[in-house]
Amino acid sequence: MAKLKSFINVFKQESIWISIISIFLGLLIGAIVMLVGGYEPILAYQSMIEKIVGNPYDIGETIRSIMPLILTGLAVAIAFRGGMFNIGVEGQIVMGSIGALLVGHFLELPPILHTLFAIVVGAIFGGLWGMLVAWLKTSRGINEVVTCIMLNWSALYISHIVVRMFMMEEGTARSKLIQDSASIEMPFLIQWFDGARIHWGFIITMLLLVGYSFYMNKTKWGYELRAVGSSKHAAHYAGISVNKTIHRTFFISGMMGGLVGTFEILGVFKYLAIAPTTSGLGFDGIAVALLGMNTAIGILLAAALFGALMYGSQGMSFGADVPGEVIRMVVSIIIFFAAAPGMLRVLFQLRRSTRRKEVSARGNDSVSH
Amino acid sequence: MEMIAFLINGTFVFATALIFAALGGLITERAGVINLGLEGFMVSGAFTAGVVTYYAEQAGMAGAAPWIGFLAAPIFTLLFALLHAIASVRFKANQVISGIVVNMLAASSTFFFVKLLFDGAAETPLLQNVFSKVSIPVLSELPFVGVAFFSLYPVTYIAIALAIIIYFIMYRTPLGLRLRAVGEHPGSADTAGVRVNRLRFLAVLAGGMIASLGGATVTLTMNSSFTFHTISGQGFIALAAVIFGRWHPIGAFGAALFFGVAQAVKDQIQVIEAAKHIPNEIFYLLPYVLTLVVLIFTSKKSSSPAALGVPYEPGKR
Amino acid sequence: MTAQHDIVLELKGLTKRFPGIVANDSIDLQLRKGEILALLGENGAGKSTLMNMVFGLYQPDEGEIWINGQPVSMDTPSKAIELGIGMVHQHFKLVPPFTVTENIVLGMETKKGLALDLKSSVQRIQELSDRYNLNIKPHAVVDTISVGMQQRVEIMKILYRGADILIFDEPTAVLTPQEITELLAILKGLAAEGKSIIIITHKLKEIMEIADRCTVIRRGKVIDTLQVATASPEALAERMVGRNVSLHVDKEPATPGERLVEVKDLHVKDASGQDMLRGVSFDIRAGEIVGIAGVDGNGQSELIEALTGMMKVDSGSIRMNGAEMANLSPRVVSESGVGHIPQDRHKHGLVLDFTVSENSVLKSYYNSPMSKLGILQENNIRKEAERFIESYDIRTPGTEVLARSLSGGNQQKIIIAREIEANPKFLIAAQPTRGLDVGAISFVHKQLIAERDAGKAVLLVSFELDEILDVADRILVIFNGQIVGETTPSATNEQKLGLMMAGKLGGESSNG
Amino acid sequence: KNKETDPAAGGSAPKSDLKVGLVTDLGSVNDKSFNQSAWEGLQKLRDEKGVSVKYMEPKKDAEIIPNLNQFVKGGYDLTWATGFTMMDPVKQIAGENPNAKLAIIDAEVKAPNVASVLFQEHEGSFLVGVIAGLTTKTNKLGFVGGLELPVIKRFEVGFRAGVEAVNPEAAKNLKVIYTADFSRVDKGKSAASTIYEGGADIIFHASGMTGNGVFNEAKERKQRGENVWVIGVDMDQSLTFGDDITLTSMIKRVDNAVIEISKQLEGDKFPAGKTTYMGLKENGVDIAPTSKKNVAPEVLEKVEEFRTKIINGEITVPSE
Ligand SMILES: Nc1ncnc2c1ncn2[C@@H]1O[C@H](COP(=O)(O)OP(=O)(O)OP(=O)(O)O)[C@@H](O)[C@H]1O
Ligand SMILES: Nc1ncnc2c1ncn2[C@@H]1O[C@H](COP(=O)(O)OP(=O)(O)OP(=O)(O)O)[C@@H](O)[C@H]1O
Ligand SMILES: [Mg+2]
Ligand SMILES: [Mg+2]
Repeated sequence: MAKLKSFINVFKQESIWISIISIFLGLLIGAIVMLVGGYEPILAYQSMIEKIVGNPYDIGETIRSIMPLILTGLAVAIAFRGGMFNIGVEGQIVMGSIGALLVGHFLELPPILHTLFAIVVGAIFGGLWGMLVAWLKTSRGINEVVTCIMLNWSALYISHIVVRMFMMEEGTARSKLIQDSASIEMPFLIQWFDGARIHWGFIITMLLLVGYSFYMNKTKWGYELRAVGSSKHAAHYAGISVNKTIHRTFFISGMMGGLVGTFEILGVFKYLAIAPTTSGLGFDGIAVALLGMNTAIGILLAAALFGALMYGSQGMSFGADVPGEVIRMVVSIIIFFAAAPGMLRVLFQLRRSTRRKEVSARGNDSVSH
Repeated sequence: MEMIAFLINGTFVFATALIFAALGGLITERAGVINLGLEGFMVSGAFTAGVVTYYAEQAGMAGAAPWIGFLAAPIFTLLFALLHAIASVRFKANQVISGIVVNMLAASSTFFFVKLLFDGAAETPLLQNVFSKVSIPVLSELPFVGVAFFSLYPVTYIAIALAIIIYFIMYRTPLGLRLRAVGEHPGSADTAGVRVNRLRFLAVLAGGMIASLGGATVTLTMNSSFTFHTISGQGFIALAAVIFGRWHPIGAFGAALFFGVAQAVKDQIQVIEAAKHIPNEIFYLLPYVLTLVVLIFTSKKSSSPAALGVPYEPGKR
Repeated sequence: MTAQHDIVLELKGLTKRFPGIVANDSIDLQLRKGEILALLGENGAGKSTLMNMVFGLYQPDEGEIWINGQPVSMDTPSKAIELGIGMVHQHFKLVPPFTVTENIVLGMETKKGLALDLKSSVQRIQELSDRYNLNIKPHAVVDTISVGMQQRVEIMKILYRGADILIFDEPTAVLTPQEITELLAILKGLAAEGKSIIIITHKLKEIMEIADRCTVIRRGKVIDTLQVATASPEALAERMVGRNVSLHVDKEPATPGERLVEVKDLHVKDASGQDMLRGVSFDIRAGEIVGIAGVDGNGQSELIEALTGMMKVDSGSIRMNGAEMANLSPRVVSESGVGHIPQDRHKHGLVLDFTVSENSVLKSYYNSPMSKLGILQENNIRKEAERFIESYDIRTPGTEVLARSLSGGNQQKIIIAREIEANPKFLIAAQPTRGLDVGAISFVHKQLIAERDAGKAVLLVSFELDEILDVADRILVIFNGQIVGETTPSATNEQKLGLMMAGKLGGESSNG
Repeated sequence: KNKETDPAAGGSAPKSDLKVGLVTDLGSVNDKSFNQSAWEGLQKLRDEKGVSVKYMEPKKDAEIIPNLNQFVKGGYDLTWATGFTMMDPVKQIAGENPNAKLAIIDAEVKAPNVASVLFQEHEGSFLVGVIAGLTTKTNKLGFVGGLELPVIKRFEVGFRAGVEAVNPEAAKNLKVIYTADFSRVDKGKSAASTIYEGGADIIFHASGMTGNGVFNEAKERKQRGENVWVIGVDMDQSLTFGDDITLTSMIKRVDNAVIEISKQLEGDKFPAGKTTYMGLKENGVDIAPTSKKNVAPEVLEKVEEFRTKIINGEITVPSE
């Protein structure tokens, strides 16, 4: 009962309104930009929505593009809660895909076992790559931001080396394929969604989302993580091993990144391509985590918004010839307003005049911490 | 010997853009505001330089065109810097996310503008007038140092001068004292009569504008046009240089040079006969691994401005 | 009544609200030229808030501030500085990596051409330092100087700016007796020169010593303004809390039991490799309170951190019940029955962004009944917090509010409850009453004595000689990383202790 | 803006019911390279035949399949995919939609409803190698590649063989740098600078936009009075970078291939399941028509000689 009440209260919160208004303003400004550019905003948004939910295939693909954003969002969020900044998810994704690929390609195992093993190895590769950051931070005092940036590029070129040396597919720019026994496709859902690439990663991601919230709020490790995140000194005083917690946190964070790569290999591509840059999903994860205020539900919603808009932007360019950049502009404007709620409050107060001054003034203070 | 002189020259060429961007990042961060938007400021600068120089060429400015483009970059970038300043200083938004917004918005909007301005094209028209290396009379004739130091792009000299100027401002002027105080302990600065948020606001603007010169440099010395990929990751490398250089102007300058040398070495080694059998990727890895190795052997405790990332609110407990 | 022109600062109906609380409720107050006015009130009464409004850090919701007969709008500290107001804040406002000079000139720099001209500033600082006997080293980095010197730097900042109205918010809370004496002398001198001073302090003795008048604030309202010359400390305390408080610590003589803690030849180096403890030896029996007296920076923090496992011990031994404790982790130390009320409650004692309940279990969260199989048992945790709130009279809106939002006194009570309720064999209390009002202080002292009477060993580290003399059964004096003497409250007094702390007088060693 | 994809907008254009779509490689239809060339082919088709044409530009690998599906499920008669990255997606979509027709450039997809087009880049590269070998004054040459991939390797190998055939010493002094990127102009410039500094006077690049940097470096050196050249790739790059630095270009007639194969849709001659090789013989690769501006007539004669030999099969140009 109390739970239900608190759930309803969430929707009474100002932050929900802030988000709704931000989305509205983002789309509005996007429309204005389109008008100025000589495009048709209504047609564009129509095509976008059609692309997002128009048919089972597109719904499925929208879901598929949301999944990695949830995971990278979680990866960034868990580090943030521990007082660290993981801008190395990009690299952890790459390492995860290397791990999954090696297992998926070289090992011969019975189907389910093969899949599970590949997932575990992919996650561990990502996790260890993340833990390297933590180790350099705790043992050598190197700021994780630098380490992450360097390790992102390093991971990319390591993937080139691995693919080229051990499993280059003749005449192509990619590795050989994983074996079918390692695939995580969900044939029944794929059929349901008319061929969209839905895979078991979907289920795992959802579980992780719940697991994140549980871990963070209900477990002693989560307690330690948050303690270290808010005050290293107090955590030390309390007998929490700060370094161990940092390592553990970065390991889990890196595992989330590793899983993104793993799922892309086992469920979407089946191979690893030699690419000149990393995917960018890790950077999008920063925006997702912060927009979602590092909470599970927030990350889910932010990733859904983000992923759906991005996927829908392809429909916009097909149906209304609007360049996809417009949607990225819309997304960044949404984040901008959502991240600086004070700005909306200023606009808000102007419009609502003095009628509810007292209420908004209180709201003003309650979020100032 | 000649090769080393050439390597030094190449180092400066590569490092120039990073020096500008790192100095911009440094000013912002010393004032206590995280600047993850360096990439976006560089994009904006690269874009502006490309577009403005092109139109200046069309207007018949010829050799003056790149200078006009170069100077226009910070002016246009003020828009994005304002965004970062308003969100993170005025409205206390999370500084990381505010920087990410700058990156996203700068990238998407400039590409969109390019498409609008140039009829759907993916890049600005190729510029006919860009910076070319200037050989300083007499000095550039000297053996070794002539090639190494006195035959560089004009903007390289500007970058070096800027590093020195910023060092002077930071450590020898009242403004610098206040700037550092605001980043270390804003509460003290405030009670000493320094307008903390105003100074931070200005620092974000100045930082963005200076960083944009880095982007303009890429367009006007390397690319001769602006496209999707003109800036892809240099802003983050510049951020790394700020941290690597311990938030000190000369340190950041040195770190930028270090990245420059690592890049320049990478090409040089590839053409050596003996290196034929080493996979190229090893060379690509070089700059990043080298940086980590150097950090491992030089690292001491963190020296970030103490209040970095913390919005200043006088009433907050 | 004084003549109108004599009033340099007047507050008329100042009101300040924070979410859920009226911190200042229509406050009227007058400050006369050349006087020292004391502000007295419980923790959270609203003293700092009021002064922060005068200094332009907070904006009043209602009311006016008048300076020299003119209403002013005090919107920023720079405005206040311009109007001749200077303030020394409860928490120092110094930039740690800057030098003393840089800190002083910040915001009022002199230039030579474009460049900063520190040389002429150093000269001026030196002059002022000599004139007011502040004994400041202009080139020292603030990070490395003692708290007392930092306090004097704060005063210098005000003088350097030529302020006429000086506000001191609990300036003596962190000073040693000697430093306090020096500071009070300086304040008197300043008042004699015609500067007008407001001082906030919880120490009635100081008010009696230097203030002309004392304004008492209770729950955001002015209760009374008394002429100090005709008032007694008891009267002040009574006005402050609204009931009688005893200013004395009542305790029975100790009945020490067996030897519980033995420290032998302890050596500790700090992070920079400097020797901080140089062969410290002592022991504590069950059922006694041992006080450590000493000037800040003589090794107290290192001693505590070594005893609690927070810092590495270089050599020597720490035994509890005969078992070696040196270089064990803080977790193991606390599990062996060592409780620790830390010196810095904000830095160590609490996770400020955790709730009251989360802070209540900061040292027990990982064990049954607070967690089972790695999962936190929220009900048990909340119940524990409720128990603490109940039995320690912690004033909080609930168990799920952030510790940050509580007043300092109540934050301290959470820590004390947590550490005492863990039922330690050995309790270390470091500066347990720093910044607390008289009511809260007496509460804490009672708790410590109750622990002693329950047969625990208690180590009390304090810079307050009063506290040491009132509460401890035995006193050790620490100086320069060594125990330089031992005595008992009855065998010594403040003067003697003060000399020992300065390393000038050996104590009578009863058990060397 | 390429908004007028509907032939009806053109007014008097001929009318056809055919709809042809194009999914570009990661990049853009304005890349001054083969995506653009393919799109130009389709536009020509629209103007000539009144076919409806449309393109999509995926921004991420994961978007390729949905974009292909947009056309395939949208009932397009033919869907083009340009670039080797499209190989697996095309294969998958072709399998899932046996009734749809697809065509791919730069990769071979063995499926009954896919037409594959492979260009014999090594043959064209051989010819520019001949030009370079005969034109160099320093007997030192350079090659700048993007990512070290089989397609790009074909350019390098063919080029080397061409140089070898006419100037073995220069072939020995061929410096090769791979920049690991097709879009970073600055890396191209730095690579070119290193090679020119080592004494080479002609660089052939196969590195997409990264190659712009090679041109920029050459231009800068030319202005300083150095006599350096660049050999362009894919399209006639002298049109973009000027013929004062562009010696010649190895062009790939993607547009021709697109037009030819698309036309075969009519009358059911579409080469589904077949691979079309576009070499010298098929006019798929060639040197730029503007080459005579900078290349000496006797060199061009030599080029023609080799062209005939390659077409006759007297010479087989290696490709790896
Ligand atoms: N230049 C930067 N850009 C972005 N984020 C940064 C930057 N510098 C630091 N941070 C973030 O701020 C946090 C604090 O950085 P810092 O290096 O001071 O940590 P620390 O020294 O380990 O912490 P502490 O000072 O509490 O011991 C980092 O964890 C990182 O997330
Ligand atoms: N910035 C703030 N936000 C919210 N509440 C505040 C703030 N500052 C003070 N308060 C509240 O206002 C009340 C008065 O606080 P203030 O700091 O003025 O007390 P004080 O009399 O100085 O106490 P102490 O003796 O502990 O210093 C307290 O209840 C405190 O919690
Ligand atoms: Mg730090
Ligand atoms: Mg106070």
